[in-house]
Amino acid sequence: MIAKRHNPLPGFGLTMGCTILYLSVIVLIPIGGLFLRTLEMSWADFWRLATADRALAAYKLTFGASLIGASINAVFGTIVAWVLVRYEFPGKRFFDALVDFPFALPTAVAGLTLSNLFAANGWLGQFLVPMGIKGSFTPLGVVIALTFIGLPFVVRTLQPVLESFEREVEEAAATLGAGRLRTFFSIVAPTLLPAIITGFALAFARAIGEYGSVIFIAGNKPYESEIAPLLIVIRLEEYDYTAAMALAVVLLVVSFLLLITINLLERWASRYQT
Amino acid sequence: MGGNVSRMNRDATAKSQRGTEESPLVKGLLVGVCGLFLAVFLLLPLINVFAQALAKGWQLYWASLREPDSLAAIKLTLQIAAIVVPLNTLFGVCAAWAIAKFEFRGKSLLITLIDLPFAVSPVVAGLIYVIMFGLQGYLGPWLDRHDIQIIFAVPGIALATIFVTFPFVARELIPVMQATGREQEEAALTLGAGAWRTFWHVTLPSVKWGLLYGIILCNARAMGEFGAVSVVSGHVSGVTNTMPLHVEKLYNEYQGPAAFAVASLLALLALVTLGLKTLLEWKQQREYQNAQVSATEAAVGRQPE
Amino acid sequence: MKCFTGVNLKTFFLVSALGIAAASSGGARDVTLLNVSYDPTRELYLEFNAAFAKHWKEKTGDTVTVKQSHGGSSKQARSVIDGLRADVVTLALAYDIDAIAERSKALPPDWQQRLPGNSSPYVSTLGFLVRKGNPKDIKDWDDLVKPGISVVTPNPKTSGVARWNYLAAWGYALKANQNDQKKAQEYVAKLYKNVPVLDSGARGATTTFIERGIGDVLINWENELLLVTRKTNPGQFEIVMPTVSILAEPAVAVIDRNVNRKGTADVARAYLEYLYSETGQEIAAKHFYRPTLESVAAKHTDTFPRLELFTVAEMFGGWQQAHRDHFTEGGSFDRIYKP
Amino acid sequence: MSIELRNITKQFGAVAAVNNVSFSVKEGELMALLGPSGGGKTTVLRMIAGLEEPTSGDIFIQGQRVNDLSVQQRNIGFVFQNYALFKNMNVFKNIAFGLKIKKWKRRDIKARVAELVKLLGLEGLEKRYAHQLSGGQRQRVAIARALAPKPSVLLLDEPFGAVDAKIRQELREWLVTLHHELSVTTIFVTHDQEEAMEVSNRIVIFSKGDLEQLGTPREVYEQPANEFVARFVGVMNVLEAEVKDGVARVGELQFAAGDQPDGARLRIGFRPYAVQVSPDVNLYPYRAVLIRTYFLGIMLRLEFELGSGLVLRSRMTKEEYAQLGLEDGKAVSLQIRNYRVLAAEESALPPERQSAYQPPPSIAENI
Repeated sequence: MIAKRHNPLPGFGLTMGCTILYLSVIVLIPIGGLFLRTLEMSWADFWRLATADRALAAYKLTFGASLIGASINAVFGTIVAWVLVRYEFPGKRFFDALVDFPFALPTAVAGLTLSNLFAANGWLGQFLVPMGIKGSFTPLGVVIALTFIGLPFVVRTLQPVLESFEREVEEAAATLGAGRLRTFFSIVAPTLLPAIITGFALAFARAIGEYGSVIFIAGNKPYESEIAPLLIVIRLEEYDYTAAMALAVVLLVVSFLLLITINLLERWASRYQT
Repeated sequence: MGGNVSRMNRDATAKSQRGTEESPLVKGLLVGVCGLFLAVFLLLPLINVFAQALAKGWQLYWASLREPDSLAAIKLTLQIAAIVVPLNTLFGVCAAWAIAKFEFRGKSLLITLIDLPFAVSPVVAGLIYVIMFGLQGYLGPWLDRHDIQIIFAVPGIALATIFVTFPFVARELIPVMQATGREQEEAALTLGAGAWRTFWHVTLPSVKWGLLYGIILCNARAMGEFGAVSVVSGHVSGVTNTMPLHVEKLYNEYQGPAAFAVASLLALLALVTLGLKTLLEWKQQREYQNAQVSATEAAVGRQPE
Repeated sequence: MKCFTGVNLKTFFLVSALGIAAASSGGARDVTLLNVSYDPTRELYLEFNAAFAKHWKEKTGDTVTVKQSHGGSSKQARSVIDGLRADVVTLALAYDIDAIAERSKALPPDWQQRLPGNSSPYVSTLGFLVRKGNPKDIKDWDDLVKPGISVVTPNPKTSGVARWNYLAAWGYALKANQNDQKKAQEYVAKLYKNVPVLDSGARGATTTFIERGIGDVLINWENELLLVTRKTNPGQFEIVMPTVSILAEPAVAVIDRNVNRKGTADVARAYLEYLYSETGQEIAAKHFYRPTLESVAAKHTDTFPRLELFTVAEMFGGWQQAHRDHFTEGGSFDRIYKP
Repeated sequence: MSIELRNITKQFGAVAAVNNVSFSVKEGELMALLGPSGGGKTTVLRMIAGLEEPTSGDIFIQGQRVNDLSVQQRNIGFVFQNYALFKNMNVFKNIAFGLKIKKWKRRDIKARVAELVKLLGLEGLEKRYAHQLSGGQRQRVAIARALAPKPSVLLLDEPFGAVDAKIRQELREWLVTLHHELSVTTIFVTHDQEEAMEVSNRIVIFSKGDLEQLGTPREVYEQPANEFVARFVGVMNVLEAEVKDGVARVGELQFAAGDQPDGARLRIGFRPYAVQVSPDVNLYPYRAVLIRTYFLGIMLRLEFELGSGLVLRSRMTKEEYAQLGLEDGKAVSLQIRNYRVLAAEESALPPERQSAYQPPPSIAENI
């Protein structure tokens, strides 16, 4: 990697060298190790392990619950971002700061308190469980945990976009006779959509890998409430390294593809910028 | 990701916006939905941690925290953060400098690679170190012969934590450094300042809030990491149990209130993180506004001729 | 066996004494041991470690600190295989220690012959915990498969005790149906239909049952149940012992490679041997493990009722075989537990 | 009357952005709202549009009181300073938006958009998005969009603020032509006095929320109502003089002070064009040296230093400069032909006074 064009600033070689070195030691070589180890098994073996019934069930839950969690966040995150940017109400600054809470709270603590809240004798569970809504130890618990950890992504992606959204554009629509709903759907929503989708993708990506909060609240039953990262841990505990690695490779590839998608989304989101 | 949210336009919304505002009913409904959603998903879990921690009284609370294993876990967690945060900060500054101030081939690939730990499951992060350094892994036998312990010891926990918190500082700094551009540094160079001096006196002050912000997030995550550390820790009480692992251990030992007591410390850490973050944003905003005011004053001061 | 142990100890004491004499000017050593154990033994080893430290101090003048690591039995074994430097392992299953021996070669395959009673200093069995007054009237294994009964047991894929539970149920069904494997499988399948949560460990299952109020019956170690009814939650639960159950033989071993490296071989061995001493056995009994030393066991017959116990070896042909048949991918558990 | 404002006041919190303002705009008129930024002119425009609600007072559009009508109902065209084009729509869809809202038939929409595209010279750009247009093109799309639904009034907020100087001049001329063709009642906001004077029929001048003066460009220039208007419209030199023996003096300059007592301080204001210069050092009462000349294109700006060290600024055309044979360092005589004694308060402005000496017939009027 060589700096294109002449650039008078110093330190490119040094900083780039450090970056590549650090990146290699911490990320690239260990991940490379995983792939190398996976290459030791045959393709058929890999395929068998990566698509075993139990693994498929785990993917289904992981991706399904992540998808639902991210969708909930897309809807409510949009409302939250809208309310926080547009309206004044008491406690607004507090709620605004609180949005980052899932970023800051260790996932184990999140899982602990969420499972406690939704358990039959918890603050919410005591009302919900008699209604048949079992939050703890069910796939629903997985959705709850993944919604919690993904919550900041949509809000924080959308907020700056909404804040920099020119009010004049909405006013222009109003002077042309458009009502609020019409303005929202034909002018505002299309502008916000890329940010919402990006936030959704970020929440989704985060949810797929999530472990700490989920294992406390999910029942961890195979085929039912067992997420893919947990299955990796279980395979490890069964001394089944190859199966664990096969699953890990699947998750890694998915993560990488998601990252690329997110980068493309961000580029797409800025397509109307000059 | 993470997002340094600007609050610059807030004042603009203070004006009345007749004709482009929702009816009070819709407004109230949206605020209500937002409030309810945040209360159920954020506020209740937070309060619950403290309520459960103190459910059996302050005495038990203090006793759980003063237990030697808890103290050891707190110490280890601080120790890990003290190793991880400076290293990732240093790296973050290096990466941000190279990426923000220079153009080169493969830049977007590099950024994607830096982002990778955000998306990789912590469990996979732990696993790759087991494969690298475990006795059944690549370097394990060699390390074992030379009596070097990586996993199931502090270095392994630190490595796993570094991996997971790796992008925070870099990702916060890159956009800030890109936004400030190169002119300031070039100006300093033309004035004869050396590279180090330029960085220290010109670059760093202009990105200090972004840097601090990244450090705070990195620290919060480093102290709270569970999945990756769980895989490489070995769970030796008083030796390789970090606070989150200790929470799990206590929880599994029927010591609910004690588990929540340690958890409450972590929740407190989260609150402090949020507080600092809000403070930083406020400071940044104030600095920005001051700059705006003096700019307007300068503009107003100019008489039209 | 006993004799061998005794000789060993004597020799050892002699060597230690010489060592102390030689190093008398230098003062006593500080030794740290790491005991990698499984979930329900926390309280047991907390007390036993203190007793052993006192004993060792008196005998040799050295100060021993024993660090503990607890977790699911297999998870713990995996850590040792991957390099966790345990001096001794005290796990739920001989199978887990076999795995260590096989995969890391850190101890010889015949490790189980090195200590008395197949390296099981204390044994246990399984029982049922029910809520106060036994509202669902649970008496024996047959009651667990009745419709509407909710049974809490951990995940056999991850938890040692869960495998014991599984094999106990299977073994009961074999006995009740004249060794008909098909009928046994039907019974176990029915039982697991009644399981709402599969926790990953023994402790998690107990927490689920007690703290979260899930389930009508908890199947768990006898010691775990006694701990609940006598110590942590007295008066809220009752123990029901089935007529037939399995003899659980937790196993202990010194990890040769680690102790040789650290120079702790002697103290590690003495540590495990002390489990067989009267003090060790008393502590085990106090923490509701069935002592193997007859003299101690006799004193605790009211805590540990006699019941028909079968072993894994006689019913399933040993752990390796049992694991292959039931818990590997595609084993009986996978066949029955597939929604 | 197309638009009428009666006693309009707008408070933002404790601050009065617009203070008891009344004026009216005639049908087909092109009116400029002029003033420094923060003067309240944009707020007035937004109140007419219905984007802001007046705190008190009434607004009439074509005789109808519109205070209670929402923006959507007022049928006005509004062009925003930054154009506020819909970024997610192309030029065609931007222009058609208002027509779609009004449920025009598709054929009619097509025809109307085509008409506007032609009128505004946007042919071939229909499929482009805002980020693919130049500043001037965006401006014209914004105007086309505002005009499409045939509004009763067209309101433009700083329409030329965001384009560069050269295009601004073209756009001004083009706006005048357009207005001439459509003769729709138009109000535009500007802080550029030259722009206001060049484009509009009449000018309303605002300062700090107050209406300072309303009049034709010539009226506000020649008969400013107060010092603010005088200084804002055109350029004014202001000197501070002290009265002694009925004469106000600053350096060697003297001005009749009327009945002001000795020791009173007066402020004297005059336009740069009011300074008359002659190469004949004896023609006018004051001696001075030309110390510096600035070329501003067709006009020149000159600085004269009097014997006392006082520096006066003047303006003249290139022809005049040549005719007088001026160059830096040349000694001249000068006088201030027209001046005003400024009141201590920036309120009422007394009429202009003339000096005793009359210009020689050879030198042209140079206002």
